[in-house]
Amino acid sequence: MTVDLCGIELAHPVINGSGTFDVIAARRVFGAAVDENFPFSAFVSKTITLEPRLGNPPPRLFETPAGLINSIGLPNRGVVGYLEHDLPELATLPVPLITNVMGSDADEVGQLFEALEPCDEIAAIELNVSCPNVKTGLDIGADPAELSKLLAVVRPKTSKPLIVKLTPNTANVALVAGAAEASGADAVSLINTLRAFAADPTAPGKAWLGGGTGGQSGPAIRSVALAQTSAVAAAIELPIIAMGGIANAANGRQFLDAGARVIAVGTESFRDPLAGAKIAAGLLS
Amino acid sequence: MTVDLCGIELAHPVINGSGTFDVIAARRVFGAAVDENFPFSAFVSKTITLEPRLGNPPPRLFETPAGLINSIGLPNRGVVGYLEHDLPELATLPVPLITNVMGSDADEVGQLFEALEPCDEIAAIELNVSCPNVKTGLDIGADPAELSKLLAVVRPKTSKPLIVKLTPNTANVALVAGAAEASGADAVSLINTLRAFAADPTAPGKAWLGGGTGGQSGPAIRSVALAQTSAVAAAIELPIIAMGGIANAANGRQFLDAGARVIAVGTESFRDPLAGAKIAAGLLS
Amino acid sequence: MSEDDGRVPAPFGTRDVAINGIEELGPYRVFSCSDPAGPVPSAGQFYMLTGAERWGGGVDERPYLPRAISVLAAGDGQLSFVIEVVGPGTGRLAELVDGDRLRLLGPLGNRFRPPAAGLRPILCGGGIGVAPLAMMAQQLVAEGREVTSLLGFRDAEHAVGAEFIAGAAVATDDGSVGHGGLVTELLLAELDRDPSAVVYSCGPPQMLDAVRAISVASGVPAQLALEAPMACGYGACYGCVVKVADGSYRRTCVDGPVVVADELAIDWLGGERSQ
Amino acid sequence: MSEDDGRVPAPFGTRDVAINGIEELGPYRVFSCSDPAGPVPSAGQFYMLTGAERWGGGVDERPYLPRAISVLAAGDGQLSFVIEVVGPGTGRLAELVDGDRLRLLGPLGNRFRPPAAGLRPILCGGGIGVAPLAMMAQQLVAEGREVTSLLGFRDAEHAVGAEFIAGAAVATDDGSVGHGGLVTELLLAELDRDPSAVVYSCGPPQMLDAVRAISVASGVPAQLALEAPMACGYGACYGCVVKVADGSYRRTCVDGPVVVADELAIDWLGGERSQ
Ligand SMILES: Cc1cc2nc3c(=O)[nH]c(=O)nc-3n(C[C@H](O)[C@H](O)[C@H](O)COP(=O)(O)OP(=O)(O)OC[C@H]3O[C@@H](n4cnc5c(N)ncnc54)[C@H](O)[C@@H]3O)c2cc1C
Ligand SMILES: Cc1cc2nc3c(=O)[nH]c(=O)nc-3n(C[C@H](O)[C@H](O)[C@H](O)COP(=O)(O)OP(=O)(O)OC[C@H]3O[C@@H](n4cnc5c(N)ncnc54)[C@H](O)[C@@H]3O)c2cc1C
Ligand SMILES: Cc1cc2nc3c(=O)[nH]c(=O)nc-3n(C[C@H](O)[C@H](O)[C@H](O)COP(=O)(O)O)c2cc1C
Ligand SMILES: Cc1cc2nc3c(=O)[nH]c(=O)nc-3n(C[C@H](O)[C@H](O)[C@H](O)COP(=O)(O)O)c2cc1C
Ligand code: FES
Ligand code: FES
Repeated sequence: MTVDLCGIELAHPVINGSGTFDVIAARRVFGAAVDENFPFSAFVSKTITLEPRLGNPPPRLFETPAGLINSIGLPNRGVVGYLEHDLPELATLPVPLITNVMGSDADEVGQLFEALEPCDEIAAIELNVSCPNVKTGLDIGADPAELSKLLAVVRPKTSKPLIVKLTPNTANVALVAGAAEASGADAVSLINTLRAFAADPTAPGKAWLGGGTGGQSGPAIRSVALAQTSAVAAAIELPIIAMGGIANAANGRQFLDAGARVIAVGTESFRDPLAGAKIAAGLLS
Repeated sequence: MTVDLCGIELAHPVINGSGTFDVIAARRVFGAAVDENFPFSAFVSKTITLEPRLGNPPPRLFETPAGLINSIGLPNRGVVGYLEHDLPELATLPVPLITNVMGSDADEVGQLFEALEPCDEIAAIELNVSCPNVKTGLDIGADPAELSKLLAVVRPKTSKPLIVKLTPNTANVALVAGAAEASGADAVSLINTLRAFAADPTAPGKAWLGGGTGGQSGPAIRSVALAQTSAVAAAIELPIIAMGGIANAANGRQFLDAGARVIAVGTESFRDPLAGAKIAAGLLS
Repeated sequence: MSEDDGRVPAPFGTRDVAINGIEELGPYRVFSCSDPAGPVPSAGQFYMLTGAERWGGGVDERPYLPRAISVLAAGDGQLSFVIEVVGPGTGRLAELVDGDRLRLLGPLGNRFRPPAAGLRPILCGGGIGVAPLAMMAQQLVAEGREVTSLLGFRDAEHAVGAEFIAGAAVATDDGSVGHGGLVTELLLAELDRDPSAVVYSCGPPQMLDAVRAISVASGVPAQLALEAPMACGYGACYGCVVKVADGSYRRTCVDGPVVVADELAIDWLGGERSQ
Repeated sequence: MSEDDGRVPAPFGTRDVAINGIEELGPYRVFSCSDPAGPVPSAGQFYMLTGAERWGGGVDERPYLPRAISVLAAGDGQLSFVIEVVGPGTGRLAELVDGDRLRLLGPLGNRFRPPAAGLRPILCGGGIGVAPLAMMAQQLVAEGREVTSLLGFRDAEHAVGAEFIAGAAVATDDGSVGHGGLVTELLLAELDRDPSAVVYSCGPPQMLDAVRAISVASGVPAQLALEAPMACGYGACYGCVVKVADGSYRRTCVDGPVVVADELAIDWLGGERSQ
């Protein structure tokens, strides 16, 4: 069941979705068991930005039918804080480390890539392109041409395998994946959360979430994730990391059958921190 | 609670989603009660095309977490058959009739508009722009420029109020709604189903649905529908008919609060044919 | 059989009724409820059923939609149904206990037509398909008709389903009870003996297709009660179609579930998955 | 209180346990389960709970995520919890009956710290916030400490919750039981009498904020057990944050639920909705 992901050997095809598992917190809560029975074959960090971010004011969560809307707002220490505080702890992980980054333009992303370049502990970079373009209001990853322009500038700035995490909020994700492939990405991952709104149950017309809008995840989006995975698999040759509502091995198997090389577990880990391990075991059996 | 929709007076703000209630079949099954207690304040027909369509081979349905994927394939008698067979039966409805149409290009849509023009029984036209553009593969309604071009040609061909039913499978639905407004639409409706895939539980890698891909509806998509409704309400002045996973009056209220003038019930009617009436009653109380 | 043959309108909207009788019969679960408000259904008709509470929350957060279930017996304001658990919907229905509320819509669909005078009714069913046939048997016996019943099951465990129809001949795939082989082999033997018959059939698609083929080949009329995945049960979703002889699709819920064998397209099973 | 103060690791992964005791106490439902595999929790800690079967299928197809519930009492491999139904998650938990399986993760979070020598412990709680205080009272009494307990409730119906802590003084909003008014009025009177105390508090956000303000103004230390909507309970989702004094956000599940009053931002309630 070993899987090759851009030259990184993974023990099985199940990793975590960025921002849905914090191994540092998990070690505090569950102790050594986390490393002894690590649920994922690689660990993807939450999104790191150039500058520190506090994240959005609460409430940050809203439960929906078969899923969750979050508006966390990418809290992180910034890349300097990440390298100083988090990386030493992550370096001892029993699995390869993938660092997820986001920047609002090519300059920011380039700086992030350069900052990570010297760190041998980082096996690969995942670039989150769900960042809104300040000019168009669209996610940078919603438009194949915008993404090509960005990658043309930043791709040369890292020698690490580069995974582009696509946004699902686009008319034709296969076109965007094609642009990523043509512009030097080594893999793509999908889907990120669907743009969603949670109405305040107590105040008509108001947003519930402190951050205004949010992103839908969980089983509710699985069918959309499967459609996008199939469409991307038909369009490109790069390895695909697929996610979106995977809650058990049967779900995971469907994404692999649809053309994914690796699958990622996000929201289901909230229901059980061992979900990844259980899904991997289910796939093997 | 009376609502004005492009000059049509509705007794309450709840109508049906196209393709989710067949009043002719309902009369056969439930008899006169359907007209005596009609659940909607207007009736929207299923999508009518120029030529008759058989629809997709079965299976056409797949149940998902909190929703449904359908791949019905727009079976209909074609516009001539509709006018001959269905319209006389629909003319006796106790509520205004909105006829939903789709064409693959401006020529087809224009012919449809012209065919409906003489029928006084038809209070308004709803134009379904979720039809894939043969050249780009995108839905016509996914691209503001494409939609403007289409409407420039067809808008003059009908004197009836024109509702454009937007596709949700786009990067920025507010831009498309803006294009519809600028091109002479009288209202917009949203959301149609999200592009979705159902894997055959019995045959790895195969599509379950006879039509290949399908569309996700039901509570699973409600948060996405609310986000798109809010975004469109912030962008245009036209009345909005909002739908997507509305299952009770509280859900419906949230769409009205988000800026919709009218709400539509789709999948919930499958769970209870009186859902629309119950939701309308709930909104009034 | 697409005309409405005088069916009584169903109440418009769902209604909640209380379960007031549960019985296990091998792999089958029979339950009854009191439905004083509903019209009396006929054999072949079905209801869309939902547990009024906690419908959902099973595997993959299902069931979400109601499930189509044939009426097994009716009278004195009581309805009964029989369930075989195959997934989350039938699983939840089988979990319901006395006093739980059941949400139902119906009776829906058309029904088996009475046999023409002089034609001997043969009921030919498989597995859970026994439900509408059991009700048809009761109707026919009440009318004083003699009935031949042939039922096929996987194995002895499932063959207890034969108890729903008194005097039924049984076939099992594994030969553990009755004839070892297909129930359609029993049907062919019966028709050989006396072909002036009409066949009423319900069961797995492959079995129904065999009955269809026999009917078409022999000219013996057959009425088949079909199953199809249904979202609404009342003609709203166009999801439950079956391919008919002219190549078009027909809704099983409103123009069925009972169809005459030669109305079906020869390749009507094409779009079906093997279950 | 963000350091880990020697907490015992929770088992990694959820485990299913059987419910073996249910009790109704007015609007509250208390249930126990046997959890031989789990470490012994401390007052202030909580578990993420899910019904092992049929979690989901309620209003709006919820609950979907587990729910954070404080431990009320523990010992001899038994855990107990008390629930007030406010929505689909607590509703489903309150439906569980003896023998049902409960899925749990925990114990999670930090805990109330022991009172410094010479400081008199005052427990000040409201509504369902009585749960962690009841456990703290037991711990303190077992250590031979004298405890002052002040509990506020909406009305007489809810005031039966005072039975969880022997000898508690009660305030009700409507004056139907005990002091008519806020429990923080009782607290102020106690502190007036003897300010060399430490306050342990749990309850609705507005009450906790009043205790926070009293603590900050009086210099009397207070440990507040917060509530926040939680998706995971173990630091994975960053959803449960509360604003702290330096303007940043802190996860309630791993750096709480117990916080020292002056650690909170003055406007920590800002993002909260009135419940
Ligand atoms: C008119 C009529 C009468 C009927 N009468 C009876 C009766 O009397 N008694 C009885 O027990 N049954 C009866 N049925 C069958 C019953 O309706 C189905 O077995 C039931 O709907 C299955 O639901 P489920 O959730 O238990 O199983 P499902 O999970 O829906 O599985 C049933 C099959 O459908 C497929 N399938 C379809 N959609 C999905 C999906 N989303 N995920 C996974 N698999 C899927 C699978 O291959 C599976 O084998 C009748 C059906 C009809 C149409
Ligand atoms: C550390 C901790 C310990 C706790 N201990 C206990 C305890 O011992 N006993 C106990 O009974 N409770 C306890 N709680 C509170 C309990 O976790 C919540 O009451 C529970 O999660 C509510 O879930 P629900 O589904 O019943 O209600 P919800 O529907 O989640 O409603 C709760 C409130 O949240 C809001 N809300 C948030 N999301 C939504 C949504 N998607 N839809 C609608 N409304 C929403 C609403 O305004 C509503 O008033 C504790 C909480 C924490 C964090
Ligand atoms: C609480 C939460 C936080 C997330 N944070 C990030 C993030 O920091 N970066 C990112 O690329 N994706 C983030 N995601 C998206 C997930 O990685 C994943 O793409 C998405 O949730 C779909 O998978 P799921 O349905 O299994 O959760 C987050 C998702 C959730 C629910
Ligand atoms: C079975 C089915 C058939 C549909 N057919 C049509 C159609 O013919 N034309 C159309 O514009 N929308 C069609 N829709 C989309 C609905 O009108 C509606 O936009 C969508 O289902 C979202 O609403 P809901 O979640 O309440 O179902 C169909 C939806 C379903 C589920
Ligand atoms: S089940 Fe909906 S049309 Fe037949
Ligand atoms: S509940 Fe997920 S981080 Fe606290």
